[in-house]
Amino acid sequence: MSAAAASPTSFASRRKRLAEVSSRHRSWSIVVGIAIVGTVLPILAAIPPFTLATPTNAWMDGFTNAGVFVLLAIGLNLVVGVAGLLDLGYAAFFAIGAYTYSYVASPFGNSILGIKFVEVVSPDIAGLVFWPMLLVGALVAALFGILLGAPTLRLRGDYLAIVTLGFGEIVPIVFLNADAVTNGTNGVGGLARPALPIIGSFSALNPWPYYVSMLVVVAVVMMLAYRLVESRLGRAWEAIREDELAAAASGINTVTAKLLAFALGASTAGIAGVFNASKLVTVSPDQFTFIVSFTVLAMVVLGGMGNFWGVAVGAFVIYTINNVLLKVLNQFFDQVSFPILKDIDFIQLQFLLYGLALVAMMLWRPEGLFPNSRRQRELHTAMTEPGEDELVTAEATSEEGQR
Amino acid sequence: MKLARVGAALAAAAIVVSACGGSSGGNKVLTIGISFPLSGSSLASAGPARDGALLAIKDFTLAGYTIKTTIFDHAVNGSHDPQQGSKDMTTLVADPTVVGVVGPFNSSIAKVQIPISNEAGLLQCSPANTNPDLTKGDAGKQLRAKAPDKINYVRVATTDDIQGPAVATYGIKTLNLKSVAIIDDTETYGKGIADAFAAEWTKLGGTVVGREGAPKGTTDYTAILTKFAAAKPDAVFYGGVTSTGGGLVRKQMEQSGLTGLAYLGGDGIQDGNGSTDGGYISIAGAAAANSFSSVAAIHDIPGAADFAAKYKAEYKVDLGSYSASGYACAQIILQAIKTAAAKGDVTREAVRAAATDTATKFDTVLGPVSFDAVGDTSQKIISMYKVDMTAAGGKGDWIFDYQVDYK
Amino acid sequence: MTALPATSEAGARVPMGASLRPLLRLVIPALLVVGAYAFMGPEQFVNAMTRGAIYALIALGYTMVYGIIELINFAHGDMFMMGAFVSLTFLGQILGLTGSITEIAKLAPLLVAAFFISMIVMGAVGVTIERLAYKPLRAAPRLAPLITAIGVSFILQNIVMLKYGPYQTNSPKIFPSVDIVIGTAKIPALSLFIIVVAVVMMIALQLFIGRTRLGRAMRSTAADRDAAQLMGVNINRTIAITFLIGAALAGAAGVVNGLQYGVSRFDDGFQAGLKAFTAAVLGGIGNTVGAALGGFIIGFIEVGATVMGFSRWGPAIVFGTLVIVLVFRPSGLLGQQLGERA
Amino acid sequence: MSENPLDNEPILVAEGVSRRFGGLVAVNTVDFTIPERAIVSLIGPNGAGKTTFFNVLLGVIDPTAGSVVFRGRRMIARPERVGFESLLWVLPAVLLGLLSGLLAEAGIVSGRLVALLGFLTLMLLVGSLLLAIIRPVWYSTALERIGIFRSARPNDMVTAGVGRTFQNIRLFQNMTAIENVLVGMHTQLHGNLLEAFLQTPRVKAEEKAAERRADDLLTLVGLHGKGNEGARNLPYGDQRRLEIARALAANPKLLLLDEPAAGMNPKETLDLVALISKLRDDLGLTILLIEHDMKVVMGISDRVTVLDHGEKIAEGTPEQVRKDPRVIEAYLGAPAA
Repeated sequence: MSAAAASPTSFASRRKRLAEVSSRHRSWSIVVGIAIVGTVLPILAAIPPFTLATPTNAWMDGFTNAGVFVLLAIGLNLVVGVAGLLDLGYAAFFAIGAYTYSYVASPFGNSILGIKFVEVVSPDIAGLVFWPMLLVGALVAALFGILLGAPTLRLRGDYLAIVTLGFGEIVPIVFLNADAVTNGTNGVGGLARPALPIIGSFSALNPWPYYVSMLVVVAVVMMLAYRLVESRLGRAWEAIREDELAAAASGINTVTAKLLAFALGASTAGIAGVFNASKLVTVSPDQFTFIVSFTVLAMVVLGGMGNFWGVAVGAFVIYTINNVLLKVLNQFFDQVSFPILKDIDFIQLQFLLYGLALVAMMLWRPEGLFPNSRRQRELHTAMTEPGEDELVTAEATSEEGQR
Repeated sequence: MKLARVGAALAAAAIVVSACGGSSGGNKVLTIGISFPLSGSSLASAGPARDGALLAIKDFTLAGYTIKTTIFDHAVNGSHDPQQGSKDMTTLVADPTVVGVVGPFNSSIAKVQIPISNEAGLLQCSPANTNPDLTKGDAGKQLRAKAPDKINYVRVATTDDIQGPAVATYGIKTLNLKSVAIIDDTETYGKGIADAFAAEWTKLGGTVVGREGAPKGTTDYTAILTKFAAAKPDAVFYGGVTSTGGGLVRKQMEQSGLTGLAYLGGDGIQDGNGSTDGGYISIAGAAAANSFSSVAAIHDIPGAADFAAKYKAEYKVDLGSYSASGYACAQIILQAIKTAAAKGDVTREAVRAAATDTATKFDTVLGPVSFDAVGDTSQKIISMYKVDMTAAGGKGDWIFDYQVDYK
Repeated sequence: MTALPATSEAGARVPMGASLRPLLRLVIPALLVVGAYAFMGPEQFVNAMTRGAIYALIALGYTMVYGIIELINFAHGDMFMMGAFVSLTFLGQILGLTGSITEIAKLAPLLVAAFFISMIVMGAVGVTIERLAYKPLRAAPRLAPLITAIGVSFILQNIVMLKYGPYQTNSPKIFPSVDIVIGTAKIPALSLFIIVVAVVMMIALQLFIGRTRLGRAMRSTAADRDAAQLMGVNINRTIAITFLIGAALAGAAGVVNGLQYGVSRFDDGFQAGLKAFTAAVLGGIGNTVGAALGGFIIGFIEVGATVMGFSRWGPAIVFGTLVIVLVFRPSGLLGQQLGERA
Repeated sequence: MSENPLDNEPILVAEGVSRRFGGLVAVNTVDFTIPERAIVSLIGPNGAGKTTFFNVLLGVIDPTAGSVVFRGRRMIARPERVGFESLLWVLPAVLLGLLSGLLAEAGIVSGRLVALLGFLTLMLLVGSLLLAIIRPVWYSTALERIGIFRSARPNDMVTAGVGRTFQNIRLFQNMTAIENVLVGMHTQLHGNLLEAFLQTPRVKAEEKAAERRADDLLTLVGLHGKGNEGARNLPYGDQRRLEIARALAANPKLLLLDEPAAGMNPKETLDLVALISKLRDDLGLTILLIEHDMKVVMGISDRVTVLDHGEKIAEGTPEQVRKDPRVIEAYLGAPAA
């Protein structure tokens, strides 16, 4: 780490000290960090420029939605960023988490399980099941992560990618066509909203309980993710990503480690699924298309693979571009009466702008917004000695690392 | 640092957007929200509905009030996104000036929006939802969990369980068809109407000789159609809309030995004449002859021709499949606003109450409409149309055949 | 070299297996094809072949690009879609054709021109995209170009949507709908034409890769880029040519698609691309013969699923088969050649 | 210690190991034993099959004939009846599937129960697949009892007590030196998932101890104070040493070094030879060296084995081997008599 600091400006050194402190007191720094972000966002949403765009409540709702993607990005980062397994079907686990919640928390789901629960208790009670269901959703998704991961583990690199992509397609098709147990294309509605003992069932109109719960869930998940990555297992994953043969020669059962990466990544998606389902109070197969998998992958790559704070920021940025910025461009230029731009229908240009944004961001920062320290080191070597050979080795290493 | 830059961009956007708020000239501002999937392929069907609604709102004036519209597109990366739909509805209910919403378009979006608008008591009128589960029975009640008896969601389209059987009856009784092969697009509307059609068809003594599904995005139907051809049906029923394959199926029937067979469908393929871009007749071309479809409206509405002309003058294109429904929804909301204004202050609750009053009859471009106890249209007249390839200057058009009241 | 002692168990077995294997390699596929024909009947067999031919043409480009720069080019499906639009613009909007043309003398030059124009235009688009979006990222982490590929896919879709609208656009079906009667079965001549075109292009591609200097450069670059560079191969040009050929083949697939289905839409590329990618992987990604084979296999799986009444499950069955094949052959059906690299 | 280590009990016995690639026989019926606490070397000219043999010993590739017994347990051999294993894990699921199908046809079970049976079938299939992939020791033993055999995988060999280095250094380049050693310690640490999540005192203590031990190992190989350097920034000789430290971290009984002196200058080579002797004398390790260069191994080896064209052509003390005419011929390429 010491070698990397080539130009010790005060900013760089301060940043480095911050990084050191945060890595020594990881859990506290996460709690503090999330608390700061969690306080700043509502304040921003409550002051003029932002309130005038959309009401504070809508902002809060948007932040909570973004939180779902932050969770997904953290989970996928475990698989892609840390363990180096390219997963293109991550939405499958998101779906599994959501449907898991629907079985316990909806009348239709209850009838499939053969129990009577949601219909007979009050919403304030039924909603309590949300909290344990976060865990159950995680476990069920992890189980499916193992089930779907098992046949793929002999595969290398992009073969793995296509198989995961296949599962990402198969799972929604199963939910779509297995009418008897999933209500098919109609999806499952009438899910119980989460509830807490004193405040009762959450309301669609008050975004605060969802927002605060989301902050807590993100903080806990991120804390656990960091603890995991800094453990023996996390080291094993990084070793596999760098050099699978050497990892095996160090005694790591690469198969089990990869399977665990799949399972744990999936469990995070399961949590996100439960949360999202409890917020939308409906699950249907069209919530879990390939585009979700891809969006989350873009968030991870853009944020900086391997860095959990980075991918969280990546998730937030892409969500904001895609679901907020691109949606308000029309009104924006209408209002400023900008000569030519106001006549353009930006809603029709969303794809184009989003595509351009992705290409531009990747060209501008190929290693992501906040690459983790290892990858930065990698890049640093390439930059200080920009000889042809050095570039080639950097590339070779990074290729090696991805597989 | 990047976040800061994005934040700055956001702030700039927000400042500008903000300028649209506030009241104008002492009038009370009322906002009508429009919530549709408006980008990607969804635009093909939802765009006309939006344009129809905007046309109705544009012409409307009410002394003392300024009517504004706010349009939300909940298509993300090309297809309707429930999470975005829910966020848009949250945004709409959070704005106190919003008194009614035209939308949504897809059932899966309705399922996430209705619980929110129901809790807020905000009137929603969908021009296109036909899934019975959105209003009726336990499923409907579950969506209105917070206020089950305070209906806030109405729709001008007749549900699948009426339209599907209507087409079946027409096929058996009027066209004297015996056997049918059914294909649907696996979406909520397509599968729903196909199921309802199949049930009624069998009940009326017809036989269903094939039932297949092909998800949207399918371009090759030859395998399914070749299979159908072997069963020698009298007709093919398509459950779905043109953009998910209605025209393609018809076009490929030629290649697969099903030339000239009768082709039945719901209102999903009733979308303009042979010169409408992307419409059923223009895609199927000459093969469109001998096609039949239903529309959940009376045929002979006095204002209809007038509306079509006005629409064409405004947008320079012919009516799309849901233009009239979008227009009708806006008409209903506007009329409810008028009623509320006549009674007192126009509040969200007053508009909702006015619109869902089962005694009120709304004069719309679809004919007189009123709503039953769950918010479904009581207008249960289904009109049947068939394609006449000599109409519309030889390009082909849907010609009214007959209508039945399914009350 | 040194022979194993004849007493060794392994030594006794190996020659027998070795002599049987090539025979099995011919017999098993032949049996499968005959079986499929008997099961589906001639019409569905041709349907499967036609569908497979289009997938195969797209898969070739996928696999070539992957072979040379290990990029899953998600924008490739959109090349196919744009190819269809180039052809419909040329035939329908520039020449104003609508119906079928029965005179061979008029039809043949039109077809040749449509293929030629579409392939040239798409080849140029392919090279441009490589220059702008992928080349600057050659030294970047491997997932970066994957993300730009999807970004490019969005851009291409939006461009076509702006020009042609969000709905389906008609493509003139200039090929006459003539049926060739075999027994009781009627086989459309168009289907045969498509299969022939696809097979001819595949053979031409094989010859190009196997017999020409450029083809050799492509193979050596795919095998070891640095070594190829040392041997004097112009890497940038070779990669550009790979994109050119891949995109041109996708353009050809687009023309074929227009002739066959008569309709195109801006988002057609996504599903087709996904299937083609699956085909490339099924065959062994990086292997052109494998990609073609994979394309046809997927055509057969989809049509077979429909024949058996599982049309709703089609994509699930395709991917399920892929998973099973990969479990037993982790580098695809014909993937050993590349196995050493992975 | 004073007695000849070659008289010790063998720790590893390879019998009749062959490996062929297509028509090429890379290793041909080689018998090879390593006595405990000995330093033995395997040498041979380029292409003699040393590395192939080495890879067979480590479970990287399967032999086409022969077997390797490590500490009394057969670890590596030609796979036997592996096809049956697949059958074994497909069969129960297929049977259950058929049974549920029949029961459903006959109308004995219906509705939810059918779905349940289907789900069970799937779980059974994937469960047994999972077992076959993870392959715990009890599973391999049980299979062996019914005549199904698969060689140990590289990581199984590490667990059993075999450490290795690579001919072309394969460190985790982007990790620091100490992290490399910590990865090597993987099999020695036992913190599980739950403990990692909860950061229990036990796992914290274990991590602390691991870091101390990693420091000790770095000191042992002469990298004291370089723990926080990135592996890629270390000089070449240090990288070789780091690789040895990483291998030592797993507490091996037998250490396999693949051309450890390749690319080193004479001074570095001398240091390395000293280190290797120290490992045997101080830690009691058994060491197998693979070398291309005869000079390196002569000083420290108790025994030298020479491979040429995949066959063992000589074995004995360095002195004996040095004088063996076949060895000289193999190295100098003199025409056969």
